[in-house]
Amino acid sequence: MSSVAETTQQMPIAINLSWCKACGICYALCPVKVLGPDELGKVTVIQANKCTHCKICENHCPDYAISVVGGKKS
Amino acid sequence: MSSVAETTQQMPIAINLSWCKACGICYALCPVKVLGPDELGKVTVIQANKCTHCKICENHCPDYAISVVGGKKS
Amino acid sequence: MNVTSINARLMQGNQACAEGAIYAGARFYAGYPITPSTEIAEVLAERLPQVGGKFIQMEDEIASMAAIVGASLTGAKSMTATSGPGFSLKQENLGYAVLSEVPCVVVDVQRLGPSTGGPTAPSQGDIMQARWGTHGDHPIIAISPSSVQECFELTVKAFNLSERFRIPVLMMLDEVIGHMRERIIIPAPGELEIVDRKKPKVAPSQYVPYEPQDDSLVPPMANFGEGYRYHVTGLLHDDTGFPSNSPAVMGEHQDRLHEKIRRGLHEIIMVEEVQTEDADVLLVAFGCMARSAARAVKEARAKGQKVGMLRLITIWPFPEEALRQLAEKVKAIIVPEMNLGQVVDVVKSAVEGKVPVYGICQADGEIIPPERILEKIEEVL
Amino acid sequence: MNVTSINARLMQGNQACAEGAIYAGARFYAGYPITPSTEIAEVLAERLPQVGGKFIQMEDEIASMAAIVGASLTGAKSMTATSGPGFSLKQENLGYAVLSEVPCVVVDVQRLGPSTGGPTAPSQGDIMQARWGTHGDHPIIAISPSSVQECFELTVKAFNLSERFRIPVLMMLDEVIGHMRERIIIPAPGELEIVDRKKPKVAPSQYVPYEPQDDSLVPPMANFGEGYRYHVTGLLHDDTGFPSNSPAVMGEHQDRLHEKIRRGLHEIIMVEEVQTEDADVLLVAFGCMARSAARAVKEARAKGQKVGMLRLITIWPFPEEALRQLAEKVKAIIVPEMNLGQVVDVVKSAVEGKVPVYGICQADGEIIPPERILEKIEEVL
Amino acid sequence: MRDSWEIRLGGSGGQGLITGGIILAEAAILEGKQAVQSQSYGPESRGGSSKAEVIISKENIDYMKVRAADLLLVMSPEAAKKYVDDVKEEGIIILDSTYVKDCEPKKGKVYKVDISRIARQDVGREVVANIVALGVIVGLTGVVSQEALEKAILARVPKGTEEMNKKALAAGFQAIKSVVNAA
Amino acid sequence: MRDSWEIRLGGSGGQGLITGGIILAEAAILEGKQAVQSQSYGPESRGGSSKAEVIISKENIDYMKVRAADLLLVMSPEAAKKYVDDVKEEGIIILDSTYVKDCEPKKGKVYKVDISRIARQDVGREVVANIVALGVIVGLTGVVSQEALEKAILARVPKGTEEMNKKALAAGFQAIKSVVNAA
Amino acid sequence: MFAEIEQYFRTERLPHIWCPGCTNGIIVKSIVEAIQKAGLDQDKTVIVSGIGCSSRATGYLNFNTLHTTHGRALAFASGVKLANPELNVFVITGDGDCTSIGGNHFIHSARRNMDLNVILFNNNIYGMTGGQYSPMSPSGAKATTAPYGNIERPFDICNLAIAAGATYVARGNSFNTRQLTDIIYNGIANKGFSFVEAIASCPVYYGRKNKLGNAADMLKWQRDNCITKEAADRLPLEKKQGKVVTGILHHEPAPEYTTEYQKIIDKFQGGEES
Amino acid sequence: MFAEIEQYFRTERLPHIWCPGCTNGIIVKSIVEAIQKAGLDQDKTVIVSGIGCSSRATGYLNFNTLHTTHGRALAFASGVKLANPELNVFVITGDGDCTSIGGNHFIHSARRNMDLNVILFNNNIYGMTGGQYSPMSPSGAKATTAPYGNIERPFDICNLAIAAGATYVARGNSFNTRQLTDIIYNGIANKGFSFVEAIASCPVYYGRKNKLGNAADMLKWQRDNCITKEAADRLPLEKKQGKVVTGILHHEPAPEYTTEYQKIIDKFQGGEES
Ligand SMILES: Cc1ncc(C[n+]2csc(CCOP(=O)(O)OP(=O)(O)O)c2C)c(N)n1
Ligand SMILES: Cc1ncc(C[n+]2csc(CCOP(=O)(O)OP(=O)(O)O)c2C)c(N)n1
Ligand code: SF4
Ligand code: SF4
Ligand code: SF4
Ligand code: SF4
Ligand code: SF4
Ligand code: SF4
Ligand SMILES: [Mg+2]
Ligand SMILES: [Mg+2]
Repeated sequence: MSSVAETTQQMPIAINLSWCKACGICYALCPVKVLGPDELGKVTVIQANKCTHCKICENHCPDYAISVVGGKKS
Repeated sequence: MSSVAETTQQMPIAINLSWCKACGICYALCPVKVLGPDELGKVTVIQANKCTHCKICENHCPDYAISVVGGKKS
Repeated sequence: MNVTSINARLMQGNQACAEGAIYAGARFYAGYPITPSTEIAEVLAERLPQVGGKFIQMEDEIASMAAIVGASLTGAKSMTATSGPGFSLKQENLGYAVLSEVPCVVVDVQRLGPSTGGPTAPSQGDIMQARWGTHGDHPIIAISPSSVQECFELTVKAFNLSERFRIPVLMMLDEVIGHMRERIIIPAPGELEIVDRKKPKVAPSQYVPYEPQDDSLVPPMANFGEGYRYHVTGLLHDDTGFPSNSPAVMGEHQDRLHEKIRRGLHEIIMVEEVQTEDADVLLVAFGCMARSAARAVKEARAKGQKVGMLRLITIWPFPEEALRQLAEKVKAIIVPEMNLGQVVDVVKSAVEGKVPVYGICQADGEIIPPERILEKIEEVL
Repeated sequence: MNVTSINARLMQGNQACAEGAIYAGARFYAGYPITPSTEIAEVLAERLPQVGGKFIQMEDEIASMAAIVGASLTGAKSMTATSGPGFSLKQENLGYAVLSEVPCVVVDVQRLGPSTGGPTAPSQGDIMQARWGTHGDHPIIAISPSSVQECFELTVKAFNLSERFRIPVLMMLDEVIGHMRERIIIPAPGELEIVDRKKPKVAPSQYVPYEPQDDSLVPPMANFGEGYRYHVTGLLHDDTGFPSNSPAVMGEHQDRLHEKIRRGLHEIIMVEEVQTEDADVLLVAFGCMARSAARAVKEARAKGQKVGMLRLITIWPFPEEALRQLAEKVKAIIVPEMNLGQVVDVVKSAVEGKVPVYGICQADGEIIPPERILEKIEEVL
Repeated sequence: MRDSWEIRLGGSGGQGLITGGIILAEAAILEGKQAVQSQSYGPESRGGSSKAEVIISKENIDYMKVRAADLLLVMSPEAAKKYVDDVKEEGIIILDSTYVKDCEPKKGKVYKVDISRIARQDVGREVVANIVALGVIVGLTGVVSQEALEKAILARVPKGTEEMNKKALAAGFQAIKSVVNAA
Repeated sequence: MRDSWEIRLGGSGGQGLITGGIILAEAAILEGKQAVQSQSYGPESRGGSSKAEVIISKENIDYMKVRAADLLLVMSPEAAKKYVDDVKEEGIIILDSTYVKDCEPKKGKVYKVDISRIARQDVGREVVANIVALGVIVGLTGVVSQEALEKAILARVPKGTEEMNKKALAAGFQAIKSVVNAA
Repeated sequence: MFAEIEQYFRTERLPHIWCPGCTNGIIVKSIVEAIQKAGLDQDKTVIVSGIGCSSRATGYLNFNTLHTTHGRALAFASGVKLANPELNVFVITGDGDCTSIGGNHFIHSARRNMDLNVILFNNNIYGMTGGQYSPMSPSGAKATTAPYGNIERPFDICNLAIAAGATYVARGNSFNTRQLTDIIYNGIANKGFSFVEAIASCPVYYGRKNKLGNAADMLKWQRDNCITKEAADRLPLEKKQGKVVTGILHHEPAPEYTTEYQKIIDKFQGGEES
Repeated sequence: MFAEIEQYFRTERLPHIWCPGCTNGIIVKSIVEAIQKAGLDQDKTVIVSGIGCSSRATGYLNFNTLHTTHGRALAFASGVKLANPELNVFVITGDGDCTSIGGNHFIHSARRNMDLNVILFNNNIYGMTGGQYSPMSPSGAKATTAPYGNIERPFDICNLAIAAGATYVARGNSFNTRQLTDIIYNGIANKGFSFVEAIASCPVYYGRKNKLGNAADMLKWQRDNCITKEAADRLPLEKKQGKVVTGILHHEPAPEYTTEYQKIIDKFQGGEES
């Protein structure tokens, strides 16, 4: 699995960009708009601090490109 | 269709012996034992006069070897 | 802007095949999607209702083959299309159509490999299956187009032969021909001959459904619903259509099936000869490989090598006669084919050692390029 | 009463085939009944549970073929049996077994005709289908027994070859051989060699499932459930088992499938020569026809005619070498077969015109009697 | 005894002639001989006419089909018509006269035995007509020994029917004896 | 104009290169030329890398595949890697620099155009990158006339998208002009 | 009756090949009676069958008859009907033919709701091949391939037909011929996929293997173990146990396939683009 | 999650071939989570698939994986399971693979009740071949082979599974992943044929042809149009109209095939005669 940054308290969302296919599901579903598209449409974190650890993004990313730490186990 | 005798008032049961396979259904089912087996097990009329024209024999002969006239249409 | 040929269009091989079917009078298609044949179904799903015909997507290839036979018995010219895996599944009912002499056209757009193989990769690997895929002895007609124009015209021809000889006719496309697009000129209505099955001339009570009425040995065929009630079965049968266990009857039935095709060879066999008159080396090619071979002929001739090509348009029955005549004249035969050796063995069996026969056999999903053929020509010259 | 051979029994060919399977270690059978193969299923339905094996009647032949491949992947030696129509249906999944290199044995008890044909009438009409029935290029092994004893012993051999080369092996019986009963002596346990598939010697993490470990090109095979987790697919794939679209990979995969069989020919090819040393006329026969031919040899010799027989036990790959050597010596070859011309063409292709080759081809549900062969011998001598 | 016998049994579907042929072949094997039994069927596995052939020999048997028969037994008129000519000049023909009437073979020595009637009336069930027939064949020809035949019969018939089958066999032996004696 | 062009378009699944190839071929036919278009796919009909080839000629076209290309357009790094060597010495290579970075072909004349970005940002939707690409190709080579190309595009694109496609085409013409001018 | 036989059967081919006491012949007669009652034109009627004892029926029936491959009758029939919707199409099939190898065509035909009349001859066994178990052999039944008793559970094929989308589903048997004729007749009236399971008896294989007595005994079993739906609806559960319910089990019309197709043609014929 | 992905997936083969926004990946993750929850040994678990987009899943899963022929996964799987009942066997299949060409294996597998866990990825279309209608495409839907709208009626495949004899039947979707994992997990617990229909979305073909918006829109459709069986049971009929019911729809254990077979072996092994 290619390089994925460590998650931290401030950045609970790990993203494996090489797996992301820019489908838009995660940022369309994120209830608090933590996520958004980059210029190629791939996921990018816009405002990490708002993350509620709901894991909606992780659960619905068809490409396993997102991992959210903290929150309750899904 | 090979030779089948004409039916009459006295003999309401026409039999096409060349089609009969001696299965025994007709004479087992005939409620009044009008029919019985010949020496090869094929159907034969034993007591025509008792026939009630119920057509059970005709209806259940798998080989269309019996035709009963009279009685109501089945 | 210089628009010259207003009738010319760019068309895909598969689409041309579908349009050819409609031109031939096909009004029934049953199929199951499979790459690389799917466009044929897709085109006909749209086009058939426009001409009052029927398209149905069946649950699988077996059912598709069955449905076209059923439809054909009512008089509808019928077709199905598939690729390798589906072609394997159709084999049982294909044999039914052969035995019961029901006209229909089956298209196989060949892809690579046994099993799922390489679904989008081209190949010419089903040629022997076309001949021998169903169990038991049986004749078959199989045709191989080399251009989009031929996809159209030979599909018309396939229906004609099928109706004429009461036999399923196989259109053996390959992925290259099926998917490529090129210029095509659609013939005007009436421009190409359309053949329909011969109908019985006798009254229903006199109709003996499998009794040939002439030397062709092809019995006239009544359609279901026209008052000629008869029996169609996949069992070996006599001329009345009813099954028999008699060796004489069974043997005769099998023989007639073959003999009617033998007698029709002059109508069935189609080949094209390219610069064969003075050829030392003969390329035998078909389908997309004929295009590569044509280029090789051109480039070899440019180098001064006397190379010609026999293009097999009809593949089954095999054009033995045409080949044998050329075999008398040439010094070597090269068979480039996109498989691991199929037609090359048939060529060998036909020329019976008269000239050396070489295969260029490659099954990797690539068309064999002219270069490889040219190399081989150098080798054998 | 004079009871001599206590081990001798009367047994039907189909039953001997079933018992041979059990002897070979077969512990899984999936099938669908069809005349004239049904007795194989019936015997195994009773016998397999007695040896801890599994019998299942599937919904059709397609499922049966699939099930034996699945079972074989868990390590169970597996078999199915059928006849023409069912053999046609099995073709797609047979190709799967070839491509994914899963050992198994498929019995085809040949009956007459394409389609339903003559279900109880014998024939040898599926020989070419055995070679070419599934789509795409593929190798195959097919064996033809000529006696009840051979039904047993060659079934054992079929399993051995299948395990050895990771390829489905076809037992091509014909109705005559399958249904006739004759004297058989059941070998004691251990008397016949039993071959099992080669297992990987490396740790699971090192296992490359389709990487050959030696010159045989047959990769060792792990069974599902043994800790070697790997991927099996019907797509063309590389040594890891995962699919690839690369022409190099796809081409190599196809080539290796053929090459492993080519390298094993000396283990696979079985023929019997009968009085060939000084023969002028060579009969080439197989299955029940070898019995008729054997009688013809005897009667011809009695008349002083120098006739011999090459009996094909292995039919595919075709014993070309053995045939070619004999073709150098004889003056004519006669191929009597119960079909309309199948092996005779292969013989022609193999001898490449060196000697004239004649077929006696008959497809009417009767075995070709010695008389007809004798007539032909007179004719060609 | 002769070195080799080619025997053909012809009749219709349910008459048990294939079983009859098998028993004959098994009896031969019990005696250490070679035997091949084959048959032909009607449609698929059922019905129609049926033919069983047995070749018994001291030598290896190459060709497994009966050509001109040394012995023909027929139990139906259709079979009689079909097979009666494929008999050796000096062959034996046994007709089950219960069913086969009006059959006058042009060659071979002919024996008419009321096989099916004997089975039905004397033994009690027509299903054992095939066993009666075996008694007739072996009684007439000695192609296998009577002991081997009985052993082969008992090994193959359903449990509980042994006595009936023995009775049928005896009836067959008896019947052919009477016919031969009467001739 | 030259007699014959062998053109290869390489990229990944959704980039519309096959449609691009078809349009080019159709434009050629509108002009009365011969044209063959072919392609290769990923698994079954979907995904993966994709390649379209077009041969345009005044003569009959026998072999339908592009050997060494006269013109190569690549829109993905994978395609660039795969096809960049199969170009004639004096051939033309157009790289979509939005996706193809670090590619320095060893032969041919190379043009880098930011095709996908232009489609996305200047035209508004990346789906029209293939049309932009056609504009680039035709603008550069004149393999077909601009009129024929526009006609072919308008005949094939979904109704309602004509304006966007015209805009894309114009953007392509413009882009290549700038690149050529800048060079 | 002989007159009807003369009209609807190919009498020159009788007697049929079925074994003595096989009730296939009884069921075929009911089909013919239903056709007569419905007044269908023989010339416009096609009867399609698969392979099996029961499927041999087509050879004896004086219609356009089509004896196909094993399991595929419905697929052939779909081609016939769709190509020429004017034809009345019947399908005769066995439990093996229809529910084993032909199961897929069965559920899809039910789903499509093409106007086909299907009569399944259910004798609980593969008759033609000599007595192997079928998907409709009861659990525990003996068969040549189930020497230790069948461990599979049989289909309730009527339930399956309903779940697959059949618009008319009924069950009858070869004893109650009047009912059988009626339910086939009603099926003809349903414009859509009509399915009738007809309980048949195979005394030779199924009966013998499972010690069910002779042909007449097996017919009596049908008489004694079937109850009509009407009767069953009135009975308490315990009295229904083990009984086979006959009669019309389901009738819920839906758009018929060929009719729907014709609408498309009517709308788009002559058009060039959709 | 990455850790679980590492354990259960062949990560070196990711990203998978599925299109952007295809929800197959979501469903596969639920399968893996259910397997993890059930604590199944990867070495003793076999995952079988047919041919289709969804069936490509096996290539990415770190188990014994078997990618078979189109429609036949269940038949291969039956061979695996019967030959070695110790293996846990899963089947991944598409709506075309399972219900069209594979329909017969489906109903027979349900009937036999072999211990197989089947997950059907229902995207209402043939994805792999580019968007033809399937037996589960809704009436009226557009597809490349239904340019004028689909005139067929789709299967209710859960109903069909029940009628065919499945002992565990459930439906979930790719939005409600927790529920989906749970119903797969419960299916594993059922000793017998367990069937889960997982509603998937194919934005590229089905979505585009039918104007259903982008990938996220299609997921939202699932969210808004599915109701759980529990909820549905509480709702009045009119409120359920048009909704898709999810959850465990049927659970009725019955003797399992391989277990019953073992009983025969235990009884007759070593014997010579039955
Ligand atoms: C493809 C194929 N497989 C198998 C067979 C053999 N076969 C013929 S009929 C039959 C089963 C018949 O059973 P059923 O449909 O119940 O009809 P029945 O004979 O009982 O009326 C089988 C397995 C065949 N003819 N074709
Ligand atoms: C015998 C055979 N017929 C047809 C095909 C072509 N084919 C491959 S996948 C597929 C349909 C896939 O649809 P589905 O099962 O719904 O899977 P999806 O791609 O939608 O996940 C078809 C028709 C094939 N590979 N083999
Ligand atoms: S965990 Fe929830 S809030 Fe955080 S980024 Fe994902 S979807 Fe948004
Ligand atoms: S859901 Fe996954 S693949 Fe889609 S945009 Fe987000 S991270 Fe990328
Ligand atoms: S029912 Fe018919 S066949 Fe049977 S005995 Fe009576 S007449 Fe003969
Ligand atoms: S009609 Fe009735 S009473 Fe008369 S013979 Fe027939 S069954 Fe007996
Ligand atoms: S075998 Fe059974 S089903 Fe077939 S004809 Fe005989 S009794 Fe009827
Ligand atoms: S075609 Fe559809 S089902 Fe297939 S991968 Fe793409 S989105 Fe998924
Ligand atoms: Mg049955
Ligand atoms: Mg799908």
